[in-house]
Amino acid sequence: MNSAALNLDLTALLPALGMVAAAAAVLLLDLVNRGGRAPTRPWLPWGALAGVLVTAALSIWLIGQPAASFQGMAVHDERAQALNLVVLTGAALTILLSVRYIPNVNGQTGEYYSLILLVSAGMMVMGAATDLMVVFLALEIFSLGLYILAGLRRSDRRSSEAAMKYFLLGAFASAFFVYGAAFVYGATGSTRFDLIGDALLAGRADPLLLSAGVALLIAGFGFKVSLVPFHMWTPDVYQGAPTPVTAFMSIGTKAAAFAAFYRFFTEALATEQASWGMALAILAALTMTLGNLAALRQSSLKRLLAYSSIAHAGYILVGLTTAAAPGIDGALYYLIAYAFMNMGAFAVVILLERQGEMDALGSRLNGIARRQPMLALLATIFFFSLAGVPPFAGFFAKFYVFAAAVQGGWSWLAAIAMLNSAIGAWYYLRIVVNMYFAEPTAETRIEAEQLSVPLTVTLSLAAVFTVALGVLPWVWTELVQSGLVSVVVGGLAAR
Amino acid sequence: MALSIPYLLTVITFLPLVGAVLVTLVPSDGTKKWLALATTGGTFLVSLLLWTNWQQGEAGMQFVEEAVWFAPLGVRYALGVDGISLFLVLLTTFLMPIAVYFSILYVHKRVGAYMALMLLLETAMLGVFLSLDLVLFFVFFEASLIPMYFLIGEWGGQNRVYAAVKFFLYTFAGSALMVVALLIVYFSAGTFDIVALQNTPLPMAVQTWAFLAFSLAFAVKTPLFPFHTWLPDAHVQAPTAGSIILAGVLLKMGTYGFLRLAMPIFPQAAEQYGPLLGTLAVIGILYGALVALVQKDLKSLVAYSSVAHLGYVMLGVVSMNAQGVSGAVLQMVNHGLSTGALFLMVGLLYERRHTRLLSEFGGLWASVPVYTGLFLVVAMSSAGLPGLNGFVGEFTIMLGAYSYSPVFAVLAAAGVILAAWYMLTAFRKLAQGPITNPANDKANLKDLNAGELAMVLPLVLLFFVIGLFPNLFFDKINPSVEAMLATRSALIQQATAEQMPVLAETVEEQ
Amino acid sequence: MVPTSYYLILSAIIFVIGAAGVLGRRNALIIVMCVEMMLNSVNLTLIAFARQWDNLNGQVFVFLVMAVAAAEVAVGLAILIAHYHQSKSTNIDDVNVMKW
Amino acid sequence: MSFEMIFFILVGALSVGSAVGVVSSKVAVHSALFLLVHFATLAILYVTLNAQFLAAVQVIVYAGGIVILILFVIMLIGSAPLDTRAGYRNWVPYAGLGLGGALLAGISWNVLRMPAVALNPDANQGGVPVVLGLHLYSQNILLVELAAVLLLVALLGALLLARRPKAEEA
Repeated sequence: MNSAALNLDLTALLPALGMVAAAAAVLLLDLVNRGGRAPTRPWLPWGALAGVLVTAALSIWLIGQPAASFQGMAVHDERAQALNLVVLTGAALTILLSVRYIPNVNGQTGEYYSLILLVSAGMMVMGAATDLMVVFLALEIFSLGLYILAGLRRSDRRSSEAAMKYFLLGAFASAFFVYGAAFVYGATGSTRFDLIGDALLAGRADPLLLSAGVALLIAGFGFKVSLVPFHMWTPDVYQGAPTPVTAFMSIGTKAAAFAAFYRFFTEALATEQASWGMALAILAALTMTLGNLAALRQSSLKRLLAYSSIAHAGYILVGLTTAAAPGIDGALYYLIAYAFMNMGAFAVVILLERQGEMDALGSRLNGIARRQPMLALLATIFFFSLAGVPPFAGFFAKFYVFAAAVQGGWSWLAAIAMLNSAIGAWYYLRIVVNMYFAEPTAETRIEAEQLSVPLTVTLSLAAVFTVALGVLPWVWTELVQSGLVSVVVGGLAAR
Repeated sequence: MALSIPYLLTVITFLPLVGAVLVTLVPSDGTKKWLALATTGGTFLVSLLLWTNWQQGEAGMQFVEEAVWFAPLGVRYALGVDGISLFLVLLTTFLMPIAVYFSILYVHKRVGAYMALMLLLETAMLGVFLSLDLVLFFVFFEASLIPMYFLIGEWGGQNRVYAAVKFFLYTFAGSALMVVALLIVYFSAGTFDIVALQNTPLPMAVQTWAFLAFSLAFAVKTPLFPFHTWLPDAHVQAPTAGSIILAGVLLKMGTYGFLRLAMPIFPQAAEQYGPLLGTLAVIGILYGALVALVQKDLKSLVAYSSVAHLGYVMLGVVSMNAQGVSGAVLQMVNHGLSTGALFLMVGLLYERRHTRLLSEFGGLWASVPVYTGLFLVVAMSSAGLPGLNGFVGEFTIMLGAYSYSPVFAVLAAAGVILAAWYMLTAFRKLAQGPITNPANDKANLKDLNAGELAMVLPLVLLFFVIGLFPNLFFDKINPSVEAMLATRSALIQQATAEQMPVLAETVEEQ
Repeated sequence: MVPTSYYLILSAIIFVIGAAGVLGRRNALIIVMCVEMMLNSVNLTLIAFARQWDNLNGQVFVFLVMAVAAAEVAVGLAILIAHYHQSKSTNIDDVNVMKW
Repeated sequence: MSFEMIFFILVGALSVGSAVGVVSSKVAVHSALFLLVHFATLAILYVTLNAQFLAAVQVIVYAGGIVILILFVIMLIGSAPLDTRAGYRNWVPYAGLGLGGALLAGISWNVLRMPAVALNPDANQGGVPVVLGLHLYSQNILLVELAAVLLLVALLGALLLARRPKAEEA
C-alpha cells in the first residue's frame, strides 16, 4: 500500500474527464444567467457541443496510445476510444436535437446539457472500466442521469411516469447487478477483471458462486440494455421520455453496457466461455425475436423504435456471444451505425411531433412523400438501414456481426438473426410503404416550428453517415484501430 | 479497335447512378426525361466497348478491376466480365433505353423520381452481373429490390402496393439465409472471390447447406415453381417499363446466380440436388404454360409464360453440360428480349385501350396491321419458332437436357408445344376474326408511330440476328462455359479421388 | 465464529424479500424502501466475503454501494415527488410496470 | 451452540422479521419504521463481521439519512399515496414468489456447498477507519472520484426536478 507505487495516470480517463470539465463549464456558463436575464442561454448547447467535439478530438488523438491506470481499474485501448466515439456521436446529435426541443420541455437548459455531458462521461467510464466497482459506479452515474432526463417534462404525466418506472426498475436491476458483483467477489476475492481471470485460471475460484454471480450480473446488464426477458420497461420509458433523451438513451446505454459486458466476459471470464456463451446466445435469440414480433403491432413511432431497439440489442449481443475479436469489432461497428441511423429515425419522430406532444403516430407519415419528398427520402434511408438493406450502414453492421457469429461456430444464431431481420424488414417497410403510397391525410404535415436548422443538420449528418458507413465501412474500422492518420492515408491510397 | 476506357466496368456500372443524381438535380420534367434517356443510351454505347474490345476465345474474366473494400472480412470491390455475363450486361444496357423511352412517352406522374429509380435499378442490375465478389454481388442483388419496389408500388396498377410489398418481402426473406450461407462459405474457403471459390473444394456439409440457402434465394428470384407466386402479381401491377426490366433482366439475376454461384461453387451438392431443381424446372415449364393458356389478361399470360421460359433456362443450368449451359445463357438473353418485347407490345396496346383483357379485342389485323404483324413476330419468337432467337436457345437447351435426362427433355418439349398453343390462341383472340368492339376500329385505334417503331424494331431485328447467326454469340459464350464446366468436373474428380484411396484401402484390408 | 455461508443465506433471504416487495407492492415509496433493503443485503454479502477473503475490497465496495444508495434515494424521491405533483398519486399501478 | 451463533440467529431473525414488516405493512410510515429497525440489525451484523467503521456509516447514512428522507417525503405527500387495498396484483406476487424461491434455493444451494474456510478473527484488522481510509484513498482513489461525479449528478438531478422552472415562475 505504498502510495509512491500508485498509478494515477489520468490518460485512461482523459475523455471522460473532458466531458466532466465541459459539464462544469456549461454549468458556470449557465450561472451567468441567474441575474434574471438570460444572455448566455442561447450559447449553452453550443458550449456543450464544443465540449463534445473537443473530447472527440481527444479520443481520436489517444488512439494508438493504450494505457492502463488506477491499479488496473480502467484502461483506454482502441475499443474504449471507439466506444467513446459512439457515445460522443450520440451526445453531439442529441445536443443538436435538443436546441429547439428542450426549452419547450423544461426551462433549465444549463442543468440539462451538463447532465447530458455527465451521463456521457459515465458511459465512457463504463467503456474503459476493468473493475466491477468502476462498472457499477459508471452504471449508476449514467442511469441516475437518465432517470432524471426521462422525467424532464414535468408538465407531462407520461414523462414523469416514465421517469418513475425507469427509476424503480433501474434501481431494482442495479440491486441485481451489485448482488452479482458481490458473488463474483466472493468467488474470486477480487472485483478486478484481470484478477478474476487469474483466480479462475489458477482454480482458486468457487465455480458455483461464480455462476450465481454471473447469472445475476447478466440480469442486471440485461435490464440496462433491455434484453428479453428484462425489457418490459423499455416501451413505456422510451415513449414517455423527451424524444432527444430517448434517442440518446437508446444509443448510449447500449454502447456502454455492451462495452462493459464484453470486457467482463472476455477479460474476466475468458476461461468460462463455454458455459456462458450458450446463455448469451439464447438471450440474443429471444431478444431479437420478441423485439421484432412486438414491434410488428405498434402504431406509435416511439414504441416501434423502442421494440426495434430491443431487437437491435439482440443483434449486437450476437456479436458478443462469440467473445472473439471480430464479434466485438462487429458489435462496435454496429453501435456506430446504429447511432447514426437511430438518431436519424428519432429526428424524424421529432419533426412529426406537435406542440406539447412527445410522440407521434406512424400514420402521420402517411403520404408524406407527396408533401415533403426530401424528408421522406431521408426517413427511407434510416428505415432501410435499420432493416438491414444494402448498401446502407445497417446492412454492413449486420453482416459484420453475423460473420463473426458464423466464424465462431454460431451459424444457427446467425440464421435466426437473419430471419429476424426479414421480420424487421416487414415493419420498417410498412412505414416506408405508407410514406410513399398511402394517401396524405390532414395529419400528414410537419409543424414549421419543429423544423429548425440544428434539426436539419442532424438529419443530414445522420443520413450522410448512414450511407457513408455502408459504402465505405473501412473508414470506421481504420479510424478506431489505427487513428485518423491511417484513414487519410488509406483514403489517398485507395484512389 | 483502339478506343478503350480505363475502369470500363466501373464506368458502365456507375454511369446510370451519376445520371440518377443528375436527374434529381435538373429542373424540368422534359430535361429529366431526356437526360435519363441520354444516360441509358450512353451506357449502352459504352457497354458496346465490351463487345469491340473482347478477347475472342478467352475463357476467363476480362476487364477485371479489383480493390479492397473492407479488409477485416476480406470483402473486395472486384468487377469482371466473361462469356457468361457479357450478354446479360449488354441485354441490360440494351433494354434500358427502350424501357426509358417507353416511359418518356407514357409516364407523366413524378417523372424525376421515376427516372432516377430506373437509373438506380440499372446500376444495381449491372453490378450483379459484373461482381466478382460474393458480398458485392449480394449488395447489388439486394439493392436492386429498392428501386423496383418503388417502381411497382408508385407507378403500378390497382393493387400495386400489395404487389410491391409481396415482391420485396418474398425476395428479401428468400435471400436472408443466403447471407449466413455465404459467410459459412467464406469461413470454410477463406475468400469471397467468386472465381477462386469455383476452384476451391468445400466440405460436403458446407456445400449442402450453402447450396440449399443459395438456391432458395435464387429460386425465389428466378422464380422457380413453387416460389413463383409473387411474379404474376408483380408483373400485372408493374408499369410497362417495370415489367420489361423485371422480366427482361431482374429475373435473370436468379438464374445467373444459379449458374455463376450455386452450381459451380457447390458441385457435389448441385449434383445431388440437381434432379430436384430439374423437376421443379419441368413442373414450372408445364405449369406456367398451362396456366398461361387460361389467362384472360394478356399481361398475366405473358407473366406465366415467363415462369415457363425460365423453367427452360433452369433446365439448361441444371444439366451442367456444354450445350445445356450455353443454351441457358443464350436463352436468358432471348427471354429478356422476347418477353421484354411482349410486355412492350402489351403496354403499347394498353396505352391505347386501357384494358388488357383478351375478350376486349379481336380483329386487330384489320385495324392495326403493323402492330399486329410485329406482335406475331414477337409471339413467335417467344414460342420458339425456328429461324427466330427463341428456337436456338430452347433447342440447345433441349440437347443438353436430353443427355442429362431424357425424361426432362421430353417433358420440356411438350412445353414447347404448349407455348405455341397459348401464344397462338392469344394471337387468334387478339388479331383474327371480325372486329366485335367498336373501340378496335381503324378509326379509333391508331397503329404504331415512328417513335414506337423505333423501340420495337431493334428488338425484332435482334430476334433475327440471334436466330440466324447464333454462333456470333456462342463463340463468346462457349469458351467461358467450357472452362467453368472443366473446373467444376475437376473439382468433383478431386473430391472423388480423395475418397477413392480410402475405398481402395478398405478393399485391400479385406 | 459464525460461518460465512450463514451470513450469505441471511442476506439472500433479505434480498428475496426485497425483490418480492418490489414486484408485489404497488406503493412506489415502499418499492423504494424494498430496493434499499436489497442493496443492504448485498452489503451484508460483501462484508461477509470481505471477512472470508481477509481483504478490504469488499468493504470498499460497501462504501460505494452506500454512496450509490444515498444518491439513488435522493433522485428517486425527487422523481417520486415530481410524479406526485403531476398525478397526485404514487400508486404504481397507474404506471403499470409489468405491461409488455 | 456458541454464544456467537445464538446472537447471530437472534439478530438475523429480527432482521428478517423487520424486512417482512417493510414489505407487508399497509401503511408506508410503518414500513419506514420497520426499515429503520432492519438497518440497525444489519449494522449489528456488520460489527460481528469486523466492519466496525461500516457499521457506524450504516447507522449514519441509512438510519440517519435515508430513512429520515423517506419519512420526510411521506410527510410531504401525505397519506394519499398509500395503498389501502391488498396491494398485490393477481399474478405478479406468485411469479415473484416462484422466482424468488428459485433464486433463494439456488443461492442457498451454492452457498452451502462452499468449502469451509478457516476464518481469521482479526480479518481486515477490524475494519478500523484508518485502514479503510488508507485503502480507499490510495488504491481506490478512482472510485472516490467517480462517487463524486455520481453525487454531482444526483445533485443536479434533484435540482432539475425539484426547482420550478423559470417559465413556470413567470
